[in-house]
Amino acid sequence: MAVIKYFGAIAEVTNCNEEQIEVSDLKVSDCLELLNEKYNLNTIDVSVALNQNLVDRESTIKLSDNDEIALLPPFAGG
Amino acid sequence: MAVIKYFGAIAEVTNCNEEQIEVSDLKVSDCLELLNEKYNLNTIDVSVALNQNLVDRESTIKLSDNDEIALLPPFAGG
Amino acid sequence: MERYNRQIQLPQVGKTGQQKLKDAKILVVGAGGLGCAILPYLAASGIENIGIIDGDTIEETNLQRQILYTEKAIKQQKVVVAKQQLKALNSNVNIEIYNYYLSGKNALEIFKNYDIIIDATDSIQTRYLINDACIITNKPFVYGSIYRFEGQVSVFNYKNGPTYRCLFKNDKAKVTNCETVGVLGTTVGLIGMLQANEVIKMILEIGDVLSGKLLVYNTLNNAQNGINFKKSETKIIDEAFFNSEYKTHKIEAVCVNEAISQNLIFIDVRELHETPKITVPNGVQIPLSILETKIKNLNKNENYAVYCQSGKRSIEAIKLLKNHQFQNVKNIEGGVISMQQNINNEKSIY
Amino acid sequence: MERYNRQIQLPQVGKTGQQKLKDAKILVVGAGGLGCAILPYLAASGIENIGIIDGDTIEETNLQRQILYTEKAIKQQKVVVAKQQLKALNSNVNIEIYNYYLSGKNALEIFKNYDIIIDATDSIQTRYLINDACIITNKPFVYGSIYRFEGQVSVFNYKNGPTYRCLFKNDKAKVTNCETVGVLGTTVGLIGMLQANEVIKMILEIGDVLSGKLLVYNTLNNAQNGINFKKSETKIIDEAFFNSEYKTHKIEAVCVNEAISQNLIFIDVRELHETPKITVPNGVQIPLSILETKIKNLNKNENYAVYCQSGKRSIEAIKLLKNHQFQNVKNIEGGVISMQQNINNEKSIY
Repeated sequence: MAVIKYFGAIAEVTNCNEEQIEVSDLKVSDCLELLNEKYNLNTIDVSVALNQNLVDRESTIKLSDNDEIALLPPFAGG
Repeated sequence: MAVIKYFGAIAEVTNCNEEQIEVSDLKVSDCLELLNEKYNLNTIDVSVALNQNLVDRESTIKLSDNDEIALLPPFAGG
Repeated sequence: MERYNRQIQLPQVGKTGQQKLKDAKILVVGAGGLGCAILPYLAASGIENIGIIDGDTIEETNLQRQILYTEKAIKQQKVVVAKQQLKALNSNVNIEIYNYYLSGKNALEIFKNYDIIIDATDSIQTRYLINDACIITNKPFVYGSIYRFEGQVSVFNYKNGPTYRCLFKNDKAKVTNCETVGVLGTTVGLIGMLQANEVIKMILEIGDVLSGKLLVYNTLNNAQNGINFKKSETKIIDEAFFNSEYKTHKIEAVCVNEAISQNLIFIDVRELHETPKITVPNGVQIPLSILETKIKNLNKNENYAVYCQSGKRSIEAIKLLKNHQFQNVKNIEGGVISMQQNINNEKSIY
Repeated sequence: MERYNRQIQLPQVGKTGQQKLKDAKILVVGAGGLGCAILPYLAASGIENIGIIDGDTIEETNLQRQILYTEKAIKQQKVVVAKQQLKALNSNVNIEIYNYYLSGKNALEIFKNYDIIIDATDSIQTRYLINDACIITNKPFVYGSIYRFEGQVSVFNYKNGPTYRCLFKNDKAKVTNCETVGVLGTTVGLIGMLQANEVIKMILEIGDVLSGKLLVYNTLNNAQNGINFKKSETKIIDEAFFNSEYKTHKIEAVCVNEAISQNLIFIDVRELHETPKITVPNGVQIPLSILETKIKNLNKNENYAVYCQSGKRSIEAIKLLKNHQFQNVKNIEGGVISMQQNINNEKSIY
């Protein structure tokens, strides 16, 4: 299981700040695909971090148990 | 090895925000004793946390590798 | 200097540090929620050269979070009132005010006069402009931004470090930066304080500057997350790029709330029968089909925002106007459809 | 209500939440650095009943971080000026000011009128007083405190949750709360914003209140640490305890800077040959050996701070004065020795 953290408008779509998902054998890009399917996030531009480090959305890094993935949209307000 | 975190005036005495120390077989109270000897902290009133939870200074809980101990003095300023 | 005793006492400040604060030149882009939180602390600390750029005026709905402004100051220019207030706090501070919005035309010239640029705006488009102008003029850029109860803070382009483009690569991202999203004053105040703190750390050269690190703070549960990122721009940001991106006569987009706050005159180029009708503070309707014949009724030197139903005919209308030497005509992207979603309660135009 | 649109839009606020803010009654203890950060955001948010208690006047060295005060307001009462400033920001707010210091004699009576008590003081002794008065009157207590570049924030006694005594058990701890420790305005501002945020969360009943959790923020490296703690008071805090702790005629201690800011008259009861000589703004020297014969020269109704070399003879002198019906006489604990360490540059008495 990995922890997925959601921020800003993304967290409003998913309706939670974080959740656990099963990631055995998933690549970062596959994981995003899965989340896109689940929540229809496709339209929103997000940056993605794996264990507190920014990674490419297309990253083929394989996920492991206890990994933490963060979906970060830019914020606009001020 | 455990991580010892220092805050406020304590960090000024130890001259660092945190450090690793060898804790094999140490109780919390022994660990404090050790730090008191090393830095002469005796005079300062501190609260102590083990892994983010406040514990008694006299606690006999045995420390393990990767434990985190925090020494928290009250702050006065405002 | 005696007034600064309480900070000079800090070994990390001292008289040398106080002199650095005195000499520092800081530009705050935006005198809204973040600006109002940041500015008094910069002035109080003895930073004696502060620039403020904002073309906006004070509205009643600003007062809920923009604590530099009093009820009596409603309708006045933000930068003018901000300067008065800051001078009252610390008369030693020189405050340069720019009573207009940051743009590709003025950014480089203004930035050259400062050491650090603070982003206190509420527009992602402006953030790319600030970012790119900071790269060209070699200035660090202190970013702060809010979404409801969350805030982001980072420092870009610090000693040639990563920039906003390394964190958010897509500068055409469709973020709803005009949509009215609610916010509490305390959330804005907190993020502003984190930004002001970065400014002071950079000037004093103390602590760890948030370069290559994005801080995300959630005020509802006090969770703080830090994300590390590396320098990875894919575009070369130089003056040629800057000019083509921000200075050429391509059609500039504006959202309805920006247009209202910039006092643009709206031109509805839809046919007369089209609905829904949109009420704007200052507007005319001239269908595209007859625009060329009516063009003599419009003033070339005025500032316009053009809209149609979906945003296509308005582009045609703008090309026509530009061919007739109109200088400042902007497009409402997405037309009436987007306007209905985005019209900002804050401006109370209904 | 329209002025609050930007927060009413938040689903977590809404019109119901705005009404809660309007009705809330908040007391801010201390109108110094933390108070000046917190107060404008509370007033701006539409909290319409705010109390402020502080007996201090504004000094030039306050301006470096106490951003409610202008240069012109120097020498004026803090609470008076704070009220003027806040009324200008939001004339709807009722502000009750208490132009004196919180004490065992007035705390319970004042606290009864409020829903939430904010600690914006700089004294650990006062924090125990606030804590105990909050327990007796059943009010939550929003704690904030600073040491140089670090700050602590927590909410005590929230819905019968843990209190300050559960976190720091030793109420006789010798913390150097009179010692002048330097501080930056931005550090104070940040901690103040975290406190104000807790207040708003409690009023709106949203998010996770920092009850049973101490937040420690380091502004130099942006590290945030959270420490959990449980209810574990060893003393029963009831009115009997409160009266014996804070109301009986035991000898009250004061530190030199508090004594100066409270405009106490100093009495040096050492013999004339003793050194070092200490310069205080307002003082007399009457050796203990001749005090009784000179007592008629002193005014029973004045407020005094008595000191000797180490703090022992001053206690004897105070007993003598109390026997002669002197009402308000405090002891400088540790005498001249502690005064030399603690005299606050801020007061510039050298």
